[in-house]
Amino acid sequence: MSSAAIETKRKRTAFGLTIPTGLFVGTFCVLPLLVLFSYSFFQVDFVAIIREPTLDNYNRILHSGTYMGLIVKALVYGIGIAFLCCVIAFPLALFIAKRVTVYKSALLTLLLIPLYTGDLIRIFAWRVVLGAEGVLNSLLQWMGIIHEPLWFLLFSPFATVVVLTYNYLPFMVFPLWASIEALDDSYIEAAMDLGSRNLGVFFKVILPLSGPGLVAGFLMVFVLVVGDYLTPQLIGGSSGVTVTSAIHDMFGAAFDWPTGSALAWVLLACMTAFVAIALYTFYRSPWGRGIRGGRR
Amino acid sequence: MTAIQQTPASANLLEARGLVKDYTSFRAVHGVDFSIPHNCFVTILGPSGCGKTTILRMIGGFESVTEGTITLDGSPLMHVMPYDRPINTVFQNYALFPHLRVKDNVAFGLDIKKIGKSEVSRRVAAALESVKMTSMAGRYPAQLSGGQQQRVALARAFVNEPKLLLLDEPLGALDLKMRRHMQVELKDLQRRLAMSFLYVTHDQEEAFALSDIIIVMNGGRIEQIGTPEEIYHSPTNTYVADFIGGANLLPGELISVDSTSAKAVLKTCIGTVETECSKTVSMGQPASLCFRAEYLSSAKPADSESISFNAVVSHVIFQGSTKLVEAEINGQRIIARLDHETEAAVGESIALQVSNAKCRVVHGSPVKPEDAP
Amino acid sequence: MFRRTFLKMMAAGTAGAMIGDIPFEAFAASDKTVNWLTWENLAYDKYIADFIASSGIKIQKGFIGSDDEQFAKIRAGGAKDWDLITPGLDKVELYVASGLLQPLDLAKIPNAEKLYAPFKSTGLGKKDGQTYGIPFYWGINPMVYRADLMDEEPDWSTLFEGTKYKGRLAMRDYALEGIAIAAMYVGIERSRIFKMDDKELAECKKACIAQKKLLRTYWNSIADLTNLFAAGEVVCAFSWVPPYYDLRAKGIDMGMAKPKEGVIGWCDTCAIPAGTTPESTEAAHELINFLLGPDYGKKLAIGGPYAISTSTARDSLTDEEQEKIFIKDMSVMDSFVWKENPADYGKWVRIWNEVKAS
Amino acid sequence: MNTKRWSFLRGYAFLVYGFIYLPIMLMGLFSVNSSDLIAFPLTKFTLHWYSEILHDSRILKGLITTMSVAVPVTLITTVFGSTAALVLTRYSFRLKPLFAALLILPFFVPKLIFAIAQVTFLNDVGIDKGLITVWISQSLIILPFVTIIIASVLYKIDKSLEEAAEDLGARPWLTFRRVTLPLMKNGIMAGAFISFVLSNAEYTVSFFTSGRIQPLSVLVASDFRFHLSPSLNALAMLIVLFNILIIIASEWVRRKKVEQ
Repeated sequence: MSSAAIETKRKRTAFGLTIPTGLFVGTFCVLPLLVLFSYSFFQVDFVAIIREPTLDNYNRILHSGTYMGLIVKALVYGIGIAFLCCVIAFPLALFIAKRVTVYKSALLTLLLIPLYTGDLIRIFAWRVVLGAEGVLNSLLQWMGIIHEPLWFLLFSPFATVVVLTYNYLPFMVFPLWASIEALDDSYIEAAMDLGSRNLGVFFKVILPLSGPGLVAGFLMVFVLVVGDYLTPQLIGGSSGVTVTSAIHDMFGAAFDWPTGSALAWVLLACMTAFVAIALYTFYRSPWGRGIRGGRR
Repeated sequence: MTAIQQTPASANLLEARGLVKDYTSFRAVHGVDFSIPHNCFVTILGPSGCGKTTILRMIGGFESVTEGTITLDGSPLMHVMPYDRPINTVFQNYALFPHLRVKDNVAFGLDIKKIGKSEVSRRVAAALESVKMTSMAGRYPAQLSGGQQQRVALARAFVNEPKLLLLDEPLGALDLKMRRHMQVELKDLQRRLAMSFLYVTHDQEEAFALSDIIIVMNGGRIEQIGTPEEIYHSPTNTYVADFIGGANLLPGELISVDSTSAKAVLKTCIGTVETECSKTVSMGQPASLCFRAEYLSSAKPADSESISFNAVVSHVIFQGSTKLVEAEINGQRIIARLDHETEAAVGESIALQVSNAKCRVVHGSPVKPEDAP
Repeated sequence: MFRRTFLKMMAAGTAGAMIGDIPFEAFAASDKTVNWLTWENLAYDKYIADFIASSGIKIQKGFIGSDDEQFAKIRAGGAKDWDLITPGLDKVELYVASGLLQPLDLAKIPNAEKLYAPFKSTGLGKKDGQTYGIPFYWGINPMVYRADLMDEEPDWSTLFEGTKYKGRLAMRDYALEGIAIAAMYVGIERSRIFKMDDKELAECKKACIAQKKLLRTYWNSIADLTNLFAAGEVVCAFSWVPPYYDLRAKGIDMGMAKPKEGVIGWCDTCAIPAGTTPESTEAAHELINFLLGPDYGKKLAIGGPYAISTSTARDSLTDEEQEKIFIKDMSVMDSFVWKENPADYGKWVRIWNEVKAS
Repeated sequence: MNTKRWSFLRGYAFLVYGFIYLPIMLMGLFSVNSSDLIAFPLTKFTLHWYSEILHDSRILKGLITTMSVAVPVTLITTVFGSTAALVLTRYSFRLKPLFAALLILPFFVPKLIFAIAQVTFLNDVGIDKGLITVWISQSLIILPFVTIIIASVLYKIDKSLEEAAEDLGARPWLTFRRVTLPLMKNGIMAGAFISFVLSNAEYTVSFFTSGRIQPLSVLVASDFRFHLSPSLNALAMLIVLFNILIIIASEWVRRKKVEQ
C-alpha cells in the first residue's frame, strides 16, 4: 500500500470517529444555541414573538449600565474566585500528588463527595455556618473574640465568595493535581540538588511546570462561577443578583426571550473574549513558551 | 592508584560506613563501607537493582539513611538537606527544567547563591564553553539532542563547583559512538575540574574506561573494591569475575588453604593447581579456579609453571587479530582468546595451556549460564 | 477504585432501570391519570387521598415555585406535559392569548355553582363567555414578623425607611409584588397600581432602591423565608401566610400584619392546557370539581390555612377557622389589592433587575 | 524523597478537608436533630428523618427516574467520549481544533444559557420533553468531562504499542480491540464513573428539559421551596455515607490485593 493510501485510510477512520460525536454535539448543542442566537434579534409583543430581525435588544443591553455592570461583575467574580481557588488548591494538590502514596485515590474521591449532596442542601448548610446565630458567630462569641454577631458573614459578598470558592475548589484541585502528578520528581530533586529551598523549588520549578493544569483549572472555575446564579442568590443577600439570574428572570418571569437571548450572547461574547485573551497572553508569555519547550 | 588506597581514611573526601537502606518491604542496601578520595573518579558498577542508585541518592540527600553514616570532609551528612550539601547530581534523565533555556538551567544553582549577575553569566559561559554548548545557550531543553542535554546537565551540576559530583548512568540514553566520545570528555573534565566524581553504571567497559576506583555491587552488597586493573585481573569471587566477563571459571575441590601466604590448592577438571587465592577463600566453602580467556595459549612444550590440557573445540569465532575458541573438557566450557593463526577446527581436540601464576582461586561456584547477568 | 464504584453504581442503575416500569407506566398518559402542575402545599397526599381512592384516577404531581415560572414552563412547550395547571387569575389571559388553554366545561364542575360572588362575576379567567381558568383558592400576602424581636406592628414603611431594623428585613425576589408594594408605600392610587406610567414606575424604583439597603436579603421560596425567620436572620418580611402558622406551631412568637395601605390579594385558578386527551380532560374536570368541593375545602382551610373559592366547605368550619381564612366577613375582600397583570410586565422585570443590581 | 519539611502540607490538607466537610458535618447534625427547622438551637436526637426519607415512595420513584436517566447518559457519554478522545489523541487533521472546540462548547456555555437554548430549540422544533431530552441534554454537558478523562489516559499510552500490534499483523479494528481498548479501559471506567455521578447530581439542565419526569435532583429542589425538611439532609447524608462506604470498601479490597 502506498503511503498516500495509508494516509487516506487513516483519514477515513478519523472521519468515521469524528462524525457521530460531531453530529451529536452539532445538532443538540450548536443548533439550539443558534436558535437562541436568532431569538436575540426578535422582539416580543405581549405573549407573541415577533420574528422581524432588529438590533434593538443588543443596543439596549450595550447601553444599559445595569446589564453591562452585571457582566463585569460576573467576570470579576469568575476571575477572583478562580484565583482564590488556585491559591487554596495548590498546596493541597501538591500534597496529594507528592506526599500521599497509599490514600491518594481515597483523598481525591473525598473531594468529590460533597458535590453529590446537591447545591441547595449545601447552600442551606452554609447558612447555618455563617448565620448570625450560626456556628462561626457562636464560636467567635464563645471564644470572646467578638461580643455581637458579625452580620457580614452571611448575605454579603463575603459569603458569596466563601461558598463559591467552596463549590468549585475541587475543579481546581483535580487539574492541578494531575499536572503535578505528571511532574517528574527528578525536577524537584534537581532543584534541591542545585540549592533551592522549599519555596524556591515551588516558585522556580513546580509552579511554572504545572502551568497547563493551572490554566485548565482556572478556566474551569471561571466558567462555572459565571454560570452559578443560585449561590449568589441564596447566600449573597440583597446584592446577590447576577447576570445569569437576570437572564433567568427574562425567560422565567418576563417572557422576554429576545432580550434574554441577547444578554446571554453578550455574556458569551465577553467570556470568549476574556478566555481568548487569557490563553493568548499565557502562551505568548515566557512562562507559556517555556512550557511548550520553546516550540513554535 | 594503590597509593590512593593507602592514604589515611580521614584524608578521604567521603566516607560511608555501615550504610543500610530499608524500604517497607525489602532491604535495598545491606551495610556497605567505602570511601571516595579527593580528586578521584569512583564508579559503582553493578546490575540493575543492585542498590547502586540508592547509594547515590542517599549521598545526594534524596533518600534517608536507615542505618550507618556518611561523612563529607569528616562532617556527617545524613541530616543535611540536599540543598545544603556541597554535592551536585547529574540525573539519569538529566532533569533539565523544560521551562528554562539552557543558560538559565545552568545558572539555576548560581542564582540561588546570590552571586553577582556578571559573575553568574561569566561562570555560566565558562561552563557552557567547557562542554562546547555555548552556541545552544538560548535554546530550550526540548530543542536539544540527547548528547547535548547530557552536556547541559553536566554543566549545570559542575558550575556550582561541588566537592563531589554524582552521576547516575548519565550516558545510558546515548548511542554507542556518542557514549565513547562522552566517556573521553567526562574523564577529561574530571581531571580538569580536579573534583571527585561518583559515577553509577551497569556497563563494565564504561567503568574501566573512566574510573580510578571501581566498586562492584550485587544484591545490595559490595563484592569488591579496587582499581580497574585489580578488578580485571584479580577478581575476589566468581560473581565479580563473571560480571566483568571473559573469564573462565572452573569449579574445584579445595585441598588446602594457606591464608598467610594467600595460596590454595584446588583440584579441577584441568588438574590440581596450587596458586594465589583471594582472602575470602576458606576450607568448606565453594571455590573456583579463575583465569581470563586471553591467558590461554595453544600448548607449547609443557613447563612446570603452566597447566596443560586438551579440550574439544565446539565454536570458533573470528575476531580479527584474535580468534575466540570455545572448547569443552569434562563437560566444562572453556573460552580461549588465541592468536588468529592458531588452528582450531570444530569437533577436534586442541591442546591449551595457562600459566600457573595467571590462575587464581576465588570464592564461590561458577555462575550457571542461565543465572548470568 | 473508580472501577469498583462504577460497577456497583452500574449494577444499581441497571436494577433501577429494570424495575423502572413503575414510573413509566404512570408517565404514559393512561386514561385515568391527571398530570397536575401546582403548588406543593395544595397537593398533599392527605388532601387528595380520598379522591384517588373513590375516582380511581391517578395523580402525578409537579410543583412550581412562582406564577411566572409556571407560565414560562407552559409557554415553552410544557402544555403537552400537564393535564391540569394552577395559574394565577391575573395570568390566565396570558395563557389564553398564547392559545395554551382549552375552555372548561362547567357542566362537569357542579361545585362551580357555589363560587363566591366576586369570583363568579369576575371577568378575569374568561374570554368570549368561556371560562378558561376557574378560581380555585385565594388569600393574601401579608407582612409576617417576629413578634418577640419587634416592638410594634410593622407596616409597609417598615420595609422602606428607618434604621431600626436595617439589615433584618426581607422582601420577596419577585418583580410584580416588589414593585406593587413600593407603589402602595409611595401612595399610588390602588386602581392604578398595575397600570402605572413610567413616571410612577420611576418613583417606585427609587423606593425599591432605598429599600434594598435595608434588606438582609431577597427571599426566593417560602421555605427560604421560613428558614430566615427561624434562624433569626430576619425579623420582618413581606411574606406568605404559611411561615406565620408554621413557626407559631414551633413555639416562636410570630406576628402577622395587614398594612392599612392595602395588602396584596390573589387567587389561583384551575386550568386545563390545550391538547389533552379526552380521557385526561375528563379526569381533570373531575379533579377540579373535587378541588372546589367541601372535603378538600375543609382540609385546605385547616391545613393551609387557605380558602377555596367556593362556599362548599364554609359551613363545616368553626368561626375561628373561618376568620383565619377571611371568609367570616367576606367584605374584607374589598380591602385587598387584587393582583393584576401589568400590560408591559417585561418592563417591570427590567426595573426589578435594575433595583437588584443597583 | 527526603522532603520532611513539607510536613506543614499535611496540616494544611487537614484544614482544607475540614473546610470541605464542615457543611457536610452540619448536614449530619441536623439530620439527627428532632426539630424540623434547620437552625440552632439543637433540640434532641432522632432518627425520624431517616425513617421518613426511607419510607417516602416519591423518593424511591425519583431514585428510579434518576437511574433511568443516569444509566443511558453514562452509556452515551462513554461511547461518544471514547471515540472523541481517540480522535483527539490518535489522529490529526486540519479541523481537529474545531472538533475540540465543539466538544468543549457545552461546558463553556453557562448551564442556564445552555438549558434555555435547549428549551427554545425543543419548543421551536416541537419535540416533547421527557426522558430522551434529558438524556441528550445531560449527555452534552457531561461529555466534555468524560472526553477529557479518557483522553488524558490515552495521551499517556505509548503510541508505539499500537504500532507494534500493527507491525505484528493486526488490522486496525483488531489493534483497537486487543491493544488500545484494554489500555484505555481504566480511563473509560473513570469516565463512566464521573458521568454517572454528574448525571445524578445534575439539576439546572434537567429541570428545564425533563418535562414532567422528575429525577431526584429536581424533586429535592422542588421540595426545598415549601419545606426545608431535615429529611433532605438525611437523604444527603445517606448519599455521602454510601460513597464513603464505597471508598472504605475499595481501599480494603486494594489492601488485600497488595498483601497477597
